[in-house]
Amino acid sequence: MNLLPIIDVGLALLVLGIATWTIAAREVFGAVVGYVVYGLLLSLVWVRLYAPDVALTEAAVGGGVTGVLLLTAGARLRSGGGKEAGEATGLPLRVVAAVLSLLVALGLAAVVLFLPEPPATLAPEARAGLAATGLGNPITAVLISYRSFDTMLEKIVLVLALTGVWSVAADGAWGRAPAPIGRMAPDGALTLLTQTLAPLGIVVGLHIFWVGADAPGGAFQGGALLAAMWMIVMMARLAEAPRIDARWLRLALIAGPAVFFLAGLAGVAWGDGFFSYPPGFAKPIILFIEAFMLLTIAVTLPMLVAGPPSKGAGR
Amino acid sequence: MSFALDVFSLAAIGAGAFFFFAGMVGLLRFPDSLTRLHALTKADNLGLGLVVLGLLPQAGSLLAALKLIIVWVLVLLSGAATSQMIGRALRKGEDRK
Amino acid sequence: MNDLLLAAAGFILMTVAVGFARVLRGPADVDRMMAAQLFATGGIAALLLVAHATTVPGVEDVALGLALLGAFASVAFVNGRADSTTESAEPEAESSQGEDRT
Amino acid sequence: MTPAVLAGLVGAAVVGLGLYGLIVDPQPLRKLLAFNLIGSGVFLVFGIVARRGAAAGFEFDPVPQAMVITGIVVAFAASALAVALILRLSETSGGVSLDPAVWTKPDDKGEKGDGQ
Repeated sequence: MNLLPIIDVGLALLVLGIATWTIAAREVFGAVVGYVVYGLLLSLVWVRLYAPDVALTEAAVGGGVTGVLLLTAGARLRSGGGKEAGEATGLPLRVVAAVLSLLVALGLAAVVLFLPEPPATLAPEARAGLAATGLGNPITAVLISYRSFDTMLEKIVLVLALTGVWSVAADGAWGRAPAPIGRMAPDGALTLLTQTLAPLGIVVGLHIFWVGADAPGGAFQGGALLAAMWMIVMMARLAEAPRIDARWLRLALIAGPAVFFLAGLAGVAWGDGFFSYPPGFAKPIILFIEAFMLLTIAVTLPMLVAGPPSKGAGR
Repeated sequence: MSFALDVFSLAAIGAGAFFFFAGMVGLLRFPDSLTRLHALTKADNLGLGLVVLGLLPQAGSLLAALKLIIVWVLVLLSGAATSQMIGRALRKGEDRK
Repeated sequence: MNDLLLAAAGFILMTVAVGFARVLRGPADVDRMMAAQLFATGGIAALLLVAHATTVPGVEDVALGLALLGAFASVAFVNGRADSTTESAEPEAESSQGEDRT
Repeated sequence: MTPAVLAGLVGAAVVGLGLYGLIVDPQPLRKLLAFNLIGSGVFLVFGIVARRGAAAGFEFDPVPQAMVITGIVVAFAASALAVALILRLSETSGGVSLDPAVWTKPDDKGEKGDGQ
C-alpha cells in the first residue's frame, strides 16, 4: 500500500490547484466550472477520509447544486444587462489581504498539526445512541436521533432562506412563478437525455435515501439528487417552476420540519421528553421523518435556485 | 480461475487508462473544439467502460456489479446528449460566419 | 493487485489533471465544459478503483451519485452558456493555421 | 503524514485562498464563490476531527460528519439568499457592485438607487 500516499498528495495538490483557479479565473463561467470540478475532487478526498456520506452531500449540494445556482445567477446577470462592476483592488490592499490570508491559513494549519492527543471524540456516545435507534448508519442516527434538534433547525433554516429569497421579489410579482431556469429552446437531444435520466435518477435518489438507514446515504443525499433531477427537467423545459402560492408547494416545503417537530412533541407526550423515540419503534419513526425531509429537500433546493417570483412568469 | 479473472481485470483497466490518456492528449492537442469533442467521447465511453468492465469480476455482489454498469450507462447517456448539444452549438456558430 | 489498481487510479487522475489545462486555456467555454466532463468521468473511474483497493463501504452509491451529477452539471453548463456558446466558440488562434474549415 | 492531516492542511490552505478572493475580488458573485471555498475548507478541517475521533469501533466520529452534512446544506441556503440579493441589486441599480458610488444613477438626483 505504498502508492496510496502518492495518490493522496496528488489529490491534495489538485484540490489546491483548482481552488486557486476558481479564485484567479478571469470570468465567472470559468470559475464556476472550476468550482464544480473542485466539488467533485473534494468528494474523492471525503471518500479517502472514510466519509462517503459527506462525499455524496459535497458532490450533490456543494458542487452540483451550488454550481448551478452560480451559473444561473451569472446568466441572469448577463441577460438582465447588469454588469458586474467594481474597481480592481489596488496593490497595497492585495498585499495586505495576501498576508492576512496567509496568516489565517498558517494558523489553521498549526491547529491541524497540533490537535490534542488523544483526540476528542463523541463516537462512544453516538455508538450508545445507535443501539437504541435500530439503524445501521451512525450518521443517520446522529442526524435524526442524537443531534435531532440541529437537523430540525437546519430544515427550518432552509425554509427561512427560501422566505428570504421570495421576499426580494419585485412589487406585483408576489404569488407568481419564478423566472424559468432553462435558457435553451427545447432540444431533441436534451429532451431524450432528460426523459431517460430523470426516471433513473429518481430511482437512484430513492435508493440512496432508503439504504441511508444502514449504509452511506440518507435524506440529504437522496433529496439533493431528486432536486438535481427536477432541475434537469426544468432546464430541458419539460416543466416550469410552479407558482409560489401553489398549495402543494407550500405543504411540501414545510412537511419535513413540521413532521420532525410533531415527532419531537409526541416524544414529550408519550416518552421521556422532546425527541425521545419509543423503544422498538425508533427505526420506523425515523424513516417516516426522513421520508418527509426527503420531500422538503427535493422541493426546496430547486426553488432556492429558481429564485424569487418574477412578473413575466406564471400561468 | 481467479488468476485469469485478475489478469482480465488488469488488462481491461489498463486499456481504460490508455483511453483516458488518449482522450486527454486529444483534448489538449487537437486544433479546434469539434475535434476535441471527438477525443473526449473516447475517454468518456471507452475509458470508463473498460475500467467498469475490469472491476466487474471484482465486484462483491450482483447488486454492486449492477450499480457499476448503471454508472457507466449514466455517463454514456449524458456524454452522448451533451456532445450532441455542444456540437450543434458549434455548428451554428460556424454557419453564421 | 491492489497496488496495480491504485497505480491505474493515480494514472487516470494524473491524466485528467493534465487535461484540466484545457479549463485554464479555454479558449472557448465549450472547451472548459469538455475538460470538466473528462474530469468527472476520470474522477468516477479513479473513485471506483481507489475504493475497491481501500474497501470504503457504499462507494458504488457515491459513484452513482457522481455519475448523475456529472450529467446534471454538463446540462447546466450548456444551459448556462445557452446564449453565448456560439459566439465564443472559435478555434485557438495559435493552432488554427493548418485546419480546413468549411 | 496521515491522509487526515494532509486533508486538514489542504483545508487550511483553501480557507486562506478563499479569504484572499473574498477580500480582493470586486465582483459580488466571485466573492460568493470565494466564500463557499472558505466554507468547504472549514468543513475539511472539521472532517479531520471526525477522522481522528475514530473510536468505539467506528472508522470516524459520526457527530462532526453529521454536522458537516448539515453545514453544507446551510451554506447552500445562505448562498441562494445571497444570489437573490445580488440579482435584486442589479435590477434596482442597473449594475452589480458593492461600491455605493456606482449605485447612484444620474437621474436619481444623488440619491441611492434603492427606490422601488
